Amino acid sequence: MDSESLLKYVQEEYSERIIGGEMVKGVPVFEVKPEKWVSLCGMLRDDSDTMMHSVSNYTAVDYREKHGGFKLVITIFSHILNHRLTLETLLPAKDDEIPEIETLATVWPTTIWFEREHAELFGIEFINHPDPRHLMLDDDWDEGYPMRRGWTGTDFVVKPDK
Amino acid sequence: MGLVKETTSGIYNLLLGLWVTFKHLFRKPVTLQYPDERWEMPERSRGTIVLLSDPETGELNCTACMLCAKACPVAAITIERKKDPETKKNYPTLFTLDTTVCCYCGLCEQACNFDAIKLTGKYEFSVSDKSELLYEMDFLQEIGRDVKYVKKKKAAKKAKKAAPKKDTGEKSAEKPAAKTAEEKKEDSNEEDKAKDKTSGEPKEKGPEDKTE
Amino acid sequence: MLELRPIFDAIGEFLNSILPEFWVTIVSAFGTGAIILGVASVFVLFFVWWERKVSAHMQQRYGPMRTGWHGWLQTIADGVKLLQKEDLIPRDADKLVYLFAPVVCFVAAFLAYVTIPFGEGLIVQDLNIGILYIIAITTFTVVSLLMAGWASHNKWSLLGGMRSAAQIISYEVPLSLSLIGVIMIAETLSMVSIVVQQEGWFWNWYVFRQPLGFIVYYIAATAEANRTPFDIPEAEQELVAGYNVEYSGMKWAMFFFAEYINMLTISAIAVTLFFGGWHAPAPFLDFIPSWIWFVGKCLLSVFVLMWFRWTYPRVRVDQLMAFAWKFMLPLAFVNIILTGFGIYLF
Amino acid sequence: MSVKQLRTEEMLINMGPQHPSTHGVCKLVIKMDGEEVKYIQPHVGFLHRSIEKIAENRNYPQFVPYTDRIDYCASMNANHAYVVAAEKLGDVEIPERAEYLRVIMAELNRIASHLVWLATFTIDLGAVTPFLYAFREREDILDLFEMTCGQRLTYNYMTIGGVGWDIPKEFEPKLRQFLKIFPSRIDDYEDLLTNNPIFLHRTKGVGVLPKETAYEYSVSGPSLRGSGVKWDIRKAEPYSIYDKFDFDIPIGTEGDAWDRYKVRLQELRESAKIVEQAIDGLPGGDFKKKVPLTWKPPEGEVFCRIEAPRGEMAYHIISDGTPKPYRMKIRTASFCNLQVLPIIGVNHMIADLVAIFGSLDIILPEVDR
Repeated sequence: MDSESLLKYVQEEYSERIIGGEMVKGVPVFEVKPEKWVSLCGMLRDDSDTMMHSVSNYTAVDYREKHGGFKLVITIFSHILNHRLTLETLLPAKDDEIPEIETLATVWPTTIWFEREHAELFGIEFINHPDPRHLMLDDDWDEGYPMRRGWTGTDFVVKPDK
Repeated sequence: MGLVKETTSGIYNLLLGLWVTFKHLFRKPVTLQYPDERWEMPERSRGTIVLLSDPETGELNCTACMLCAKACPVAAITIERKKDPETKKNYPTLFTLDTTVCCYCGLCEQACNFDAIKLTGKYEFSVSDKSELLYEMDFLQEIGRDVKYVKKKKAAKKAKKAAPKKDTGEKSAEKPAAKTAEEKKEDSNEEDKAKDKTSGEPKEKGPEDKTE
Repeated sequence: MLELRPIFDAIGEFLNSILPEFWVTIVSAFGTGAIILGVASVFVLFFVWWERKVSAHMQQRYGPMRTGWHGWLQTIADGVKLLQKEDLIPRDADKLVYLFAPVVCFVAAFLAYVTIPFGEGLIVQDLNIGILYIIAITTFTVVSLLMAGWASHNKWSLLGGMRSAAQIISYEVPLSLSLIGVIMIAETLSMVSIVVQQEGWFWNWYVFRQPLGFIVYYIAATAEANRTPFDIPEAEQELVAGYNVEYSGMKWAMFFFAEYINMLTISAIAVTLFFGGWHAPAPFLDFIPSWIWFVGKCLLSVFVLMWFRWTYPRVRVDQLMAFAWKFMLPLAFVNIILTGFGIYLF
Repeated sequence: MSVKQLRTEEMLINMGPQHPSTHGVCKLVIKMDGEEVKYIQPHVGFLHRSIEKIAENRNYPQFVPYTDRIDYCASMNANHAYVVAAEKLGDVEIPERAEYLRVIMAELNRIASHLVWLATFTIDLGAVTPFLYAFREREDILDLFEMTCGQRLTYNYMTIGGVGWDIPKEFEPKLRQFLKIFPSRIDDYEDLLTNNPIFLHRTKGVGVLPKETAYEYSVSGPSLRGSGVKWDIRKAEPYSIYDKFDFDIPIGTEGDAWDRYKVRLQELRESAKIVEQAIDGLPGGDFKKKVPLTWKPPEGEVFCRIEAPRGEMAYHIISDGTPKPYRMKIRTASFCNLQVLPIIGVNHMIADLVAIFGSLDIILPEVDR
């Protein structure tokens, strides 16, 4: 399926689960309701017209200033049909709040490590995560969430501007 | 039958492997005996960073424009500058390169418009004390004296001018380092060594000349 | 000629003339022991250097080049370095066993040289059960490896020790059986007698009457000596270094020494039993001293072992076992049966 | 004591962080029943440098040297992934010569990277000699890189808007000579390994990665193709100018270590083919478009992926209109490929675990970033 028809197809088929969809640089991007996040992903995987077997990338973005929360962005694609799309969801959070969302590990096991990384670096809690340990940081890390904007840790030096 | 086939193909392939290694036994080794033989570093090698000086006056090319310091992704370069009241030109009073953080990316050389900073093919810069890796301006200038380079601007003109001067400068060794922009392929080690010696003397003289 | 036997005879006579018989025995025992030790040490030093050179040139490198001509002093320099190294003993190690493991390994490797004829008459003691003795004594290595693996109190070395026990005991069986063919033809267990029987042209060598036996012996012996492709007890990539992972300095060097000595041992046995021992391939070449022929053949065999090592990957432990029991053992039996038929027919 | 009363115990072993076969600093906590591995848990993060955080504090052109450090065996490809993404973000058109040079360098680096893989894989299996043969050829490629950009490992060659340096004039003859001898060198490797019975026994049927598992865990690159999936981003979503070249995608059938080995060896030949076509068709002209240090891409975000030697490497860059990225996510192949190790590695011997780890071609700085 080409991107245009994929955009239309998902918009029509899953209209109650998404907030909006648009074309960004040739790839369909959908804003998903956080509570429908996991179910939509599961459906896109199982739907024989989309067949989103694989995850290309899974990101968290700190948009607390701009949109008042964290965004999860997942790019999924199909090896067989050779198309991809991006799903976004906004998790509202202010300041030091820790937003929660259901884990995607039940849909694509590869997201286990991605979510472990997001959990420790961004401070997003994934409910029912099968392996909620730290991935990159020490087990006894207590300096907050390094990838959040404006984080300052003991060893962190922003490059001095000259 | 399968076993026989497997065994014969196995034996054949085992012998084939032996033949490959045996063949290599008589080939010439491809490695270098490092301290005795040395790799000739290519022109563009990105090793030790040096500050280049003008071959005629022996002064630094650097105008302390700060472009390199800004381009450096790891903030390894620190520059302080002053303005010469007579010529209205900027010159650096402090130029420090922290090679402990330097990643030899070459962005400073690309940013420089005045042929002041260059990454060279020198690679033996290990020291036993970490503090020695903080290169000061004088040191950077000193190790850059024998570096040949092509002027980005006015290259051809200068090269012609400097060519006759070069010989006299080297022989008399009175005038500081006549290492010109001339691009000659002088590869033999002995010549290089000779140059090191001759350039050694101007090293001390260079700053004196400047102050006078 | 350059035969060494007359020299030793002369020394013996000289000793007999100045000392009582009891003391002659003592002095000659220690003397031969020292000579064997010295000769073997020189061989080991040479093998280590040679292996480095062979591997280097097979890989288009130079190998050691800096100490002496083409680095021939490198092994000695390494030995001096190993002597100077701090001798570490792990805190939880079983100290006594830990200390004795390299000694046992070392001694077991050397004891085999009692019955190896280095040349015409150059043998410490021509035992009438020579082959049996060698088979018995070389198996001792496994005890030392197991001791080392167990006593180090390290999981990796324990795995290595266990592997070596399983491996060496398994390969002992086809190894012993492969030699039976030779014994059946020669009708003796004495090493000297077997060599004497192979006199004359090279087609008298037993390798031409026992090709299968030789192949089985050589493969099994490679496994016995822990050489690649059968070096699983010390597989660096899997077990870090296996049984000797906790050893350092001279203790480690003793294991190393024993490994290279074993390489010479298996080559010497192969030469003695299958390649006519000290005999020249043709009678007219007899003017070259017998010990040179023996050493030359041994070196060739050692080179082949090195060649194997720098060509092949390592087999897996279960495949190694399966190979021993399912392939080598039947082959050894087939060899015995064929030999029996051969003797019956001719 | 009867056999039933014999007590066996599983042994817990830390494999790494200092273990010769974990290719860097990866720790595998394994439970072993005798020689058999019953449970694997990878621990990563020993090399975590938070390059994504660094990216938020650097200008776009300044970040290129950091991409070198993500995958030090294939820095060119890491460069390529970043500059392609950044150019897509800022709609930068680059000269055609630069595209060709990029492809040449990227494919040469793919060869070099696969050679490093071949070297370490064979050494994992206990064969030392192919290691040095592979490094001998890699050395030739590194010489080419060094004469072009001055470095042998961290190239910083591709810049936003083109490439940093044009190739020197001695580059082409040397490259052609390399391409001439390279196929015979691959034949040498094949003679040494491919049908060697010991090698076959060590790799056939070891670490079988079924297609479905590969999909679920987003395995990419040669490891995926070894499982019989014809998926290569160079063909599926052609970036740069890969649609101009003629090459095949080798695939395996079983998905075992031997198939992954075969696929990579075949890719060596395919990459050499691409380099040959690219050097033949190399156009003249400019090689670089000046992009200032304070280059500001328009606000927006971009996700761009390329086929790196280890699989899919992708950059997700979010720009807020300033000279520094707002957020940069780097998706690396090893990060996903390593996740599959606990699945396909269990119920194998420890020696097989080493072989499987080697055959997946994990590189740790890429996992940790």
